[in-house]
Amino acid sequence: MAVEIPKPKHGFRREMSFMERLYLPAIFKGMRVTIQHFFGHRWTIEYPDVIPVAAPRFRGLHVLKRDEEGRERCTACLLCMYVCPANAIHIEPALATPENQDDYTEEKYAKVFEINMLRCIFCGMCEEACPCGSIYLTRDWETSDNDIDHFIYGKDRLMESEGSPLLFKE
Amino acid sequence: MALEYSQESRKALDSMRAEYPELRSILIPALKLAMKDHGSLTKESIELAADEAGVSGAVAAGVATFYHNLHTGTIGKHLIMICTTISCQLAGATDVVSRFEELLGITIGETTDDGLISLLAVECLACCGNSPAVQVDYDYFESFQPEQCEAVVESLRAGRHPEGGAGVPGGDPDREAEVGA
Amino acid sequence: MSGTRKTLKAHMGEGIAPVVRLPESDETVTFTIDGWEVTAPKGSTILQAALSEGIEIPHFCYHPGLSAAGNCRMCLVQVDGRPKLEPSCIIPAADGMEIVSSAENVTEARKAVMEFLLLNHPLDCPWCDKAGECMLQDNTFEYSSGKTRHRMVKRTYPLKDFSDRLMMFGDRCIKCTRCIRFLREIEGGEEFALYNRGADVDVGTYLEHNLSNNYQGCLADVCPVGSLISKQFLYHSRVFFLEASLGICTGCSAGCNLYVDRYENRVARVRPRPNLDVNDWWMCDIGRYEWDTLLDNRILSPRLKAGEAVDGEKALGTAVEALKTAGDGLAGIVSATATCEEAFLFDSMIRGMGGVTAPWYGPQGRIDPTDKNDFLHRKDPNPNTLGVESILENASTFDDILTRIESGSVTTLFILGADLTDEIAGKLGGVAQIVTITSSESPASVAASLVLPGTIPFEKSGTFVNGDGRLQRFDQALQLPDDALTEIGILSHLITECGTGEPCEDTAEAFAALAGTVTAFKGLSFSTIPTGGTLLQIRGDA
Amino acid sequence: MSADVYRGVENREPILMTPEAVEGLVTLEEYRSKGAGYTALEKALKTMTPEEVHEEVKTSNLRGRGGAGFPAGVKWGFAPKDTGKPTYLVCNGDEGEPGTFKDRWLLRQTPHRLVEGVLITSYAIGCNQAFIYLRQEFDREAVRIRSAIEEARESNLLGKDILGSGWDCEITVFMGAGAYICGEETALLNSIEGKRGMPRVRPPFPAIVGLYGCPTIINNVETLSNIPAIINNGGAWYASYGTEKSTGTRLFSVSGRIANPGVYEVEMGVTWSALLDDLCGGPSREKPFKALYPGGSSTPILKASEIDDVIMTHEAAFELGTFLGSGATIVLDEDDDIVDVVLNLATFYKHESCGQCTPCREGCRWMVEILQRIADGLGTMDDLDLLIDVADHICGNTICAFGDGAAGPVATAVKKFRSEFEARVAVSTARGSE
Repeated sequence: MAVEIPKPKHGFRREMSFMERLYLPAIFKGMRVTIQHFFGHRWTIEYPDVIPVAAPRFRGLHVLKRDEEGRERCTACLLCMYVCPANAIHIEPALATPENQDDYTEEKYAKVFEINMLRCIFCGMCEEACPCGSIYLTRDWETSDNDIDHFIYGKDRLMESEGSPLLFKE
Repeated sequence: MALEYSQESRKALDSMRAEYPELRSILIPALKLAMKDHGSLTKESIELAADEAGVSGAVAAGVATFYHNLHTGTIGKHLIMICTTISCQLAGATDVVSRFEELLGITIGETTDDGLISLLAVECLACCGNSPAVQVDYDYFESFQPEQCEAVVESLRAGRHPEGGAGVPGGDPDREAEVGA
Repeated sequence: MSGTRKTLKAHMGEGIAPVVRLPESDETVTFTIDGWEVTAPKGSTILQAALSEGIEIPHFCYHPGLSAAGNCRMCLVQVDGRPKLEPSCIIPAADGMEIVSSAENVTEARKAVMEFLLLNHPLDCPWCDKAGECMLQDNTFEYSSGKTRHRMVKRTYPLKDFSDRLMMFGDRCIKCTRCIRFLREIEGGEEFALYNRGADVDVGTYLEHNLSNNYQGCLADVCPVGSLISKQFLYHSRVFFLEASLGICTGCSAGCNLYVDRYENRVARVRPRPNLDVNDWWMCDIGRYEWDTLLDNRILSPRLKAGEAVDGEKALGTAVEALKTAGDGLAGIVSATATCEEAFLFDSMIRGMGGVTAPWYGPQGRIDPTDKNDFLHRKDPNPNTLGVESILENASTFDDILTRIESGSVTTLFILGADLTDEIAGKLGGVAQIVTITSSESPASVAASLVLPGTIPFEKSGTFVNGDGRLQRFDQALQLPDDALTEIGILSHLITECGTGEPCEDTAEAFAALAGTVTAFKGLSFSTIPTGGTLLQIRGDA
Repeated sequence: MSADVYRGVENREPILMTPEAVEGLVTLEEYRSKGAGYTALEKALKTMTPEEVHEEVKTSNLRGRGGAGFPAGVKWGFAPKDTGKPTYLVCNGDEGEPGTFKDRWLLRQTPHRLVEGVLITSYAIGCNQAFIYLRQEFDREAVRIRSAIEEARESNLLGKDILGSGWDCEITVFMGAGAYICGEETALLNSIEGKRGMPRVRPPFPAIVGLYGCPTIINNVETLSNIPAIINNGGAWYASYGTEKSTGTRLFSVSGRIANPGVYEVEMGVTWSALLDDLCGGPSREKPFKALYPGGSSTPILKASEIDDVIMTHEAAFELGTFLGSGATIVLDEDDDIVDVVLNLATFYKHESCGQCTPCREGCRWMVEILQRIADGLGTMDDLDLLIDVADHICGNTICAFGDGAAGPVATAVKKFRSEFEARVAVSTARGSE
């Protein structure tokens, strides 16, 4: 048995009424919505006089964590570098010497750890890939600078300062 | 300075060479003689034995660390070896060990400061019938009681072989002196 | 039997069976593994037969190039319903044998072996250089239960430094003794041994001797885990970043087959590519670690005299001019390090313009007379001596050309790849035009009136004929900049401009021209040369 | 040797522990005058072909006394004769199995008998150089063997043209350096070759590729000491001792909680109680027997109740899931703590593992860790199952029998005396909940 399929009615256009052709009621209707927002919650803020607070799971600038004993967690496994879709991470690993071994959790450490914040898309995949709980994306988002070179963040800016409280727990 | 074998050991090694189809077989005797001549097996004495047996130093060291009677650590002039395996332990080897430790002031595996006596816990000495068994310089002391420890230590300190060992009854006393290799 | 065969994909890629040397025998045996029928020469072990057919039986201590030790106990299989599991690396295959490698008792035993191996293995895959090509990792993934019931402290060893090429992370060692067997059976020295016994077994040189042999890189290769690590590659990159291309070592005339592993258009390392006719599974340290001497004093742009830069178009024009005006005074020197195609194009260019070509085998001083031919390394430092010789069949000798230069009858000299000595370069004063195509500075480039930058072997493809007369192909590993030309590009341009031959777009076309002219290469084409190479009918120096 | 050694062959002449041997047949003169010295060698060399000697030993069905109990005559037959390489005989005197001390007795009391046995066997298998491997601790025994060899050489019983037969044979005494594993035959060969005493993989078997790559026959001291008597009296005479499959007599080394420990020669097929109660005088501490290791510490343990009427043969032991091994009987009584005993043995095996195969190397260490934990009162019930699991994973998965020897006794002890292990664990659980 053949089933009749209802056909869509293309090109149908209703003739507008007089009131509609005046447009005024529609304008007032729209203005009402706009004016309502004058009195509601204010969504914009006066940055930089007012610093907004990012959402708890906001992904901002990176931090490299230390462990409980103040050693760098990063073992320079290069997994973040591998997974980074924007190719923003550059790491040069090195073998720890007996003299500086105490600063690192393992015998391999990152001599150079750089993130190019201009390339970074803050996707957080480095954070996910990190097997050592070293790299985290903080809620800090202020990156603006006058010098383009400053957007390449080295270990000096990424590494959590020694003795600072652990911001995150694993 | 490179080490050398004593003349006696060299003679023993030379006569040994003919006994085996392959030179390498004299490695273990060579290590023992090196130990006899120069105390415990240091890197130099291992290499001495390695050259003798025509193997590399690494291989000789591998052999030296495998057999527990080839000592690579410090070792005393006299060895007191106490069997601590099951039959002897049941018969009270632990008491003998602690008595020796007390007398010598060292623990198992250590050597006295004067380098005279080493105290070793060893595995079954095939003397389970008359346990506990103690070997002093490879002479068996069977059914060894803690009370005997003092006499053994005293005679070793006095430079005598302690009495009461099994020795070899009826054996030639001159030949017995040769044991070791 | 239905279903798909389980192949050794972890290391070798889907469908590529690992290289196994089966015993030579006219008789064959046929047996089954999990119902699959396998035929192998008589005398093969079960594991050899299985691997050569691409059937995976997990293993650690077995290496196809070494004797079987049977100590890892990973390759245990059920043989003919015997009460105990048997190590497949030891048991010779016999006709009608029924091997079970997937039954529950076998997988159970493998899980147990994996658990034992991992008891004391550190969890340091994230920073271990072997991660990605580690047999322990692969077999753990495939065959372990994924859990451990061990609650005690792991055993540790200090880091060991054996030489400036090799170091050891003892914690990772699984005591398979592959390294010891490699040194004993292949290299011939016994620099490594096992120490102590039982759970304290350790591997090393013990007497704190440094390793001094020429095959230390192979030790890092044979290590199934990340215990022996090549210092050159230590923390250089991660293996899963690398892309491999097929290469040939240019260190000597042995022509060892290579994988050139690159990372972002840089060579990260070279490692041997198994070829049972040439280098088995091995390569020497000179080839492995000293390839970077190719990069020393690199010439990157054309120039007229030292320091007098010139742009490429103009440089090529000058070279064409030199060729056209040379007349009788034209001579060419081609190094035995050049590929067959380059040598052929160069020779046909010089001969087409009426000159003569001579081969250059490098100054005698470069060959260390104390250098012995060991099992891989050859005295002849040129990768393509036989190739160049067979292509320049009716050519002159170098001494002959030198005599002509000294008599002043050579006005234009073309040099391809040859470095010459200071002494010889000093004699070139009388030659009006010297055009050198080379990749690095040498007396020949200093003496040249025009230098055209050449490429290093990683930057081009081509063929070499090794000391046994085996023609082997290699692929381009690194990308050149868009405006750069390989030697073939330069020579092809010159030939076309001079009107003496057809242009060659790439190596394959150059090879086709070569195969059409030189007898020894007849009937071959670049794309069909097998990866293992093919023997040419020319004399070998073996 | 002390006097507490008894012979115990019921109603028949003992073969090895004759009264003269117990007194000592040390010198050649003693052996000749009191022990029918070298008559068997003379008989073999002068009246028999090697094949006849071999046949006689096959008839006797003499089984190896080293532990595996493999028929010696069959073993000799494995050595190929026409390889063009020399054949070697190795006498295994690396008696290291905890509880075994019979070989030491034989070496001390009857060194010449061993030399004679070695010579006859060498003649039978066509060997011109035999090795006697002794553990280093048998230093004084080596003196006896060496002097016996010297005496034999002086009397033309050894060396060139022995007794005018035109046959040469040399005996070399090789001293070990302290490794239990060298009692394993292929490890022993490696040790003679100056290598680490690590067992070799089989195939090839040592009978085909053995010492220095040549065919090699390896026999235990006791096995070879039986040969002279077999040749003198015939294989059928020897087979008349014991049962059909386990012929002859055996030396049992009895130790532990027993009134009269020592070496006993017992006809095969006698019950355990005849040995332990009648000959050895029962328990030493007036406590009933609890358990025993029937053939050395590497054989699975038996409960005292299991052996009531069981006879001592290889077959009967196999039915109980254990082995006669080297004939070393270690007896435990009710007061002995099985956990401590097993820990002691596991520590021994951990120390003696050669470290070659993965399961044995790692497993022995792990077992000690678990047992130590249990003994220290830190164990859990899961540890008991884990222990059995680890032991089972070692068993049968190693190159040599060491793995089985190390793991089997642990697993059986936990299975058979689980309540005692659980009691130890319960202590820790109770302590944990306090």
